Amino acid sequence: MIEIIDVFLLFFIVVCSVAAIFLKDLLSAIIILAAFSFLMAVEWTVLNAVDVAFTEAAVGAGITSVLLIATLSRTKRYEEQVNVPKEFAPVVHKGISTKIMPIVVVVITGAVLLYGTIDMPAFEDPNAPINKHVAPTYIHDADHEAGSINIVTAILANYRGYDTLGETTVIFAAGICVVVLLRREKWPEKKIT
Amino acid sequence: MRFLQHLPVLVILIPLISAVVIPVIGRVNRFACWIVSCVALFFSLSGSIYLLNKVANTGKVTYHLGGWKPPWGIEYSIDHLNGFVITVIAFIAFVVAFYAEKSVEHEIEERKIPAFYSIYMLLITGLMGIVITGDIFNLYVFLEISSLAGYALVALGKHRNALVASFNYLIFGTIAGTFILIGIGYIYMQTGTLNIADLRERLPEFYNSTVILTAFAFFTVGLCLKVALFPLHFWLPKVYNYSPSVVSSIMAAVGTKVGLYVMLRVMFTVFKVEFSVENVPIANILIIISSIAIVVGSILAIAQTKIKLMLAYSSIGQVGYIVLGATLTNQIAMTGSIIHILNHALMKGSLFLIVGCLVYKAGIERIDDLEGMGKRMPFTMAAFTVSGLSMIGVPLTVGFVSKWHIAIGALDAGMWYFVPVLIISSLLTAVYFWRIIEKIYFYEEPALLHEDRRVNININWDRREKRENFGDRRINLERRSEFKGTRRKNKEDRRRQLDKQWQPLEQWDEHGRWEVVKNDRRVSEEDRRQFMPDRRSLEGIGRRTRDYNLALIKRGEAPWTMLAPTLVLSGACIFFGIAAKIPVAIAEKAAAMLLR
Amino acid sequence: MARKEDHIISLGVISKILIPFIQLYSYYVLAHGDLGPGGGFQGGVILGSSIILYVLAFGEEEGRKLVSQKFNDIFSSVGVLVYAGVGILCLIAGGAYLEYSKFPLDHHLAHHLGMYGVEIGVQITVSAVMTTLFFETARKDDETFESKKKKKMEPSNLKSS
Amino acid sequence: MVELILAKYNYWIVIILMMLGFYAVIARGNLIKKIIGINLFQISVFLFYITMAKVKGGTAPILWDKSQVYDNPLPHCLMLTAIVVGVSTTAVALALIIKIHKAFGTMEEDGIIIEQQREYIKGRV
Repeated sequence: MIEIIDVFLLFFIVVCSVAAIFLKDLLSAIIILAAFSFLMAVEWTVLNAVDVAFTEAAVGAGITSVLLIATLSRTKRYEEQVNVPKEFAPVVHKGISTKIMPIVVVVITGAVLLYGTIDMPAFEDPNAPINKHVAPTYIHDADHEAGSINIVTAILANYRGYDTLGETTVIFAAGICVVVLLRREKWPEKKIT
Repeated sequence: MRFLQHLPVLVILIPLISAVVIPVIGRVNRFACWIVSCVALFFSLSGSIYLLNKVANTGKVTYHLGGWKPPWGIEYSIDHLNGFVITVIAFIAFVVAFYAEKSVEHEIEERKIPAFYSIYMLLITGLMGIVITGDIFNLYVFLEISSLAGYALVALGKHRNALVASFNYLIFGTIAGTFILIGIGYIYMQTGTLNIADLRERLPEFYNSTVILTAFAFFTVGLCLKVALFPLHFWLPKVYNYSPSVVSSIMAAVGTKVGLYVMLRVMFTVFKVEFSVENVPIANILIIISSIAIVVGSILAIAQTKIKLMLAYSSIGQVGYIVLGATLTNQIAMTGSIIHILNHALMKGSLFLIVGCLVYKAGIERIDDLEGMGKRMPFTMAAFTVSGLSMIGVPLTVGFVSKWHIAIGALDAGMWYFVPVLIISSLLTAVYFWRIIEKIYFYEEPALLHEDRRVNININWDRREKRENFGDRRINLERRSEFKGTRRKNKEDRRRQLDKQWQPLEQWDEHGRWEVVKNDRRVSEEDRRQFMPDRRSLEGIGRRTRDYNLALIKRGEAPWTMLAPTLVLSGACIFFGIAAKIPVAIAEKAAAMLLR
Repeated sequence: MARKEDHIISLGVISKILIPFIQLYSYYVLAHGDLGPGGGFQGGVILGSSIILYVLAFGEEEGRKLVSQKFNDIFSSVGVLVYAGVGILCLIAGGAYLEYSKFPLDHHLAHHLGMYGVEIGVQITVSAVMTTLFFETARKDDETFESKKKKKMEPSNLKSS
Repeated sequence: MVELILAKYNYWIVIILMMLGFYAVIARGNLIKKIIGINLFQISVFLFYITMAKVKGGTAPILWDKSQVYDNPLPHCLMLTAIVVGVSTTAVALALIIKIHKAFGTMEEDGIIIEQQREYIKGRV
């Protein structure tokens, strides 16, 4: 049963991503991206990653879309066809090579990734190395060693708490980078009348 | 002592905390931001020197964050390579931060200065965090901190092309980061661990697994993109060219070096030498690619007319040296490649700082404008000469030490055909540096009021816009403090605002960079008042456009806070060239450890 | 017109009713991080989005009255400081960085407190930064490329009086 | 064959998704499309991690009783961090796009190149 839901969800996810890439109307593309994120969150819930699904629903479908739409409101809604004047034609390479090159790169990358799956442990395999080495200890000890029933939180805030400090710093960095790029008033703000 | 025991984490933590505190301090005082960042980096520097010393004396230093044992928690492990690179980063970062104050004031909008220091500290935190950690996912997190900071710093450049350069950098940086994330995923899938030491132990049994091969391929491509190895270098020149001088110097000096460090770590610590050399042909491919990079980088550098672009392309070549030395997998060559991390950081750092001095003092960005600068800025130009000679690889400079080691290593490994590559690239480097050195010392300095150098400033006071005709070129100089967007009710406030608005011109005069001239002679105080009406009287005048004749006058050195760091770095080029034993001893041990 | 205003009023009323609950929920998510899904980050995002909702309903100026720029900037720093500070407290208590068990408390309580402290730090930073991101990104432009170009073209600007 | 498909189909779809995103990043000229592509690419990588964490018959890693089989919690934790990194990158990229649009009046790569070239020809670089 789960497999069927899984396959259906994945199918919709692929459809969404194709639509998000090829739509000319950026607003629709963004909304479809939000749908993609949301379906992804559902898929992760199916795969039992509840914390991640929660975060993705809040971030991917929420904040990212809001920011993207806000950006659109300050820029343009539609993708445009650029008319290249004659004198600039040599600068803007518009040959077949520019269309084919990305496809070649993508196909090669995908082929390498697929090659990697040959020796991969099977999906849901309980004997895969990742389920044998480090993780069992977390599952076994998290509640009495780290004091949290939710193992993900235990790892996040305790075992690998330093990573989370890094994560918080990344957020802070994003905030200050956006402020430095977009804010217009003087920084030590005075009252503007 | 308890405090010293926690030094591995404090070295990272102090810059991090200062990065967080600086924006708050910046609300009170901007100068304090500079002080705080310098103090924090000085602490990091002394801490990392202490750690390096400890490593040299007693061997590996480890620190378990959260007190959890390694495969479960995150571990900081410092060995010779780590300690060496982290000291280099802290040293360069401290010197550049000391240099930053005046240069940033000149090149970045005033209100962005606290944020600049904060992001700068985040960049350093990220870079040092990457180097010191012993956990591969922690490495990814800090990689992203440093990259985010890098994107924003590049975007602070004045020209609008800086934004595009930054965006391209962001796209390729993110692709590289995601590739690395995929690599981590594949490795983790097969081994179930994220700790580097643990990975090294557990990986050998999977060396023939396609999963691991793919992971290695993705790591290599991602890191090549990060360090701008030759075919994947396209984002780099514009980034260095359009970012503020401080930023390009720190990025050129240590930004790519950290990528190279990660490359060494992945190729020789996470995987063993046998894997990277024998199981996969990647090492052989990298040898060829890097030797092409060395030559092509040098040739492209010759073709440039802007100093910064030239240095950027030469960086591409220099990255090739480090990769070449590492992939020869010979102990001597590896030593050379590790020392070159320090050496190139010193040389490129000092060169970009010199460019910053030139921009600050004389507004020079083109190679042609350097004519006769030897007389006007003797110290700066002496530093330039030293660093340039070092880039060429003249004996008694650092450049010689690393090239010598790589060449001997190539001979030792029986690959004599790489020695000509090194010699050719040295000759090419000599070509593009000699060209400049010739201009500096053997050309007449242009006459004070030579026709070409006359500048026409057209100021529309109402719109606070300054446009300058510089010969046939037009330069659009931005104002330093922004006027638009704030409306002041109060007259006094508005007057103060206007005063600020006027400051730049005054300051230019102070530094002797521009002087107002009329009919080919300097303007007397009265004439000047005629040209620049009393600022009080400006109020209520309304729209007004004025033409000025300004002459470019290149005289005198940059202020000592800029000059001293430059001289320190270029002095270090000679110091470590003569006293090469100190870094070589550490690098030899690091190389032995990598090739174990 | 009247209909449009009605619409806005109802939006305002509904969001005024909703926002306290959303904020309460964010604290619930934060506090239940160790029992169920959730934690500091998710709580922070939810808190941030409640403020975003407020701004969407009442406009930027009202939003700025609720959370000023200064407030946001300072709190995005404070969160990281709280996180790092918990770690430093651990150092003072004699453990490694972020080693909560060295707090002079019951083992379980020490871990709980440490994790709560850390998560609160995350929540503060995340909510402040998310709000900042929204404010900065969604702000109306006072000058676009086109208007700038137009301004340059206008002869009245170039004339001297 | 069926077994093989059942064992790997999830990974294959993930790879297709990743490559779709990657294609959008490198092939589309519109900057916002590039950002959408990066988001697709990264989220697919996250899905890859989550997929590998699944264990047959496992439940979500929240401990209620110890006899249960649980999914691997570590990739979940890693992905929480990675999602945050992703949204931060997106935010900075969007800020850059806004500034680029302000400075160049376009969001298309070709348009920007043309604009840059115009400026270069004017000799103002």
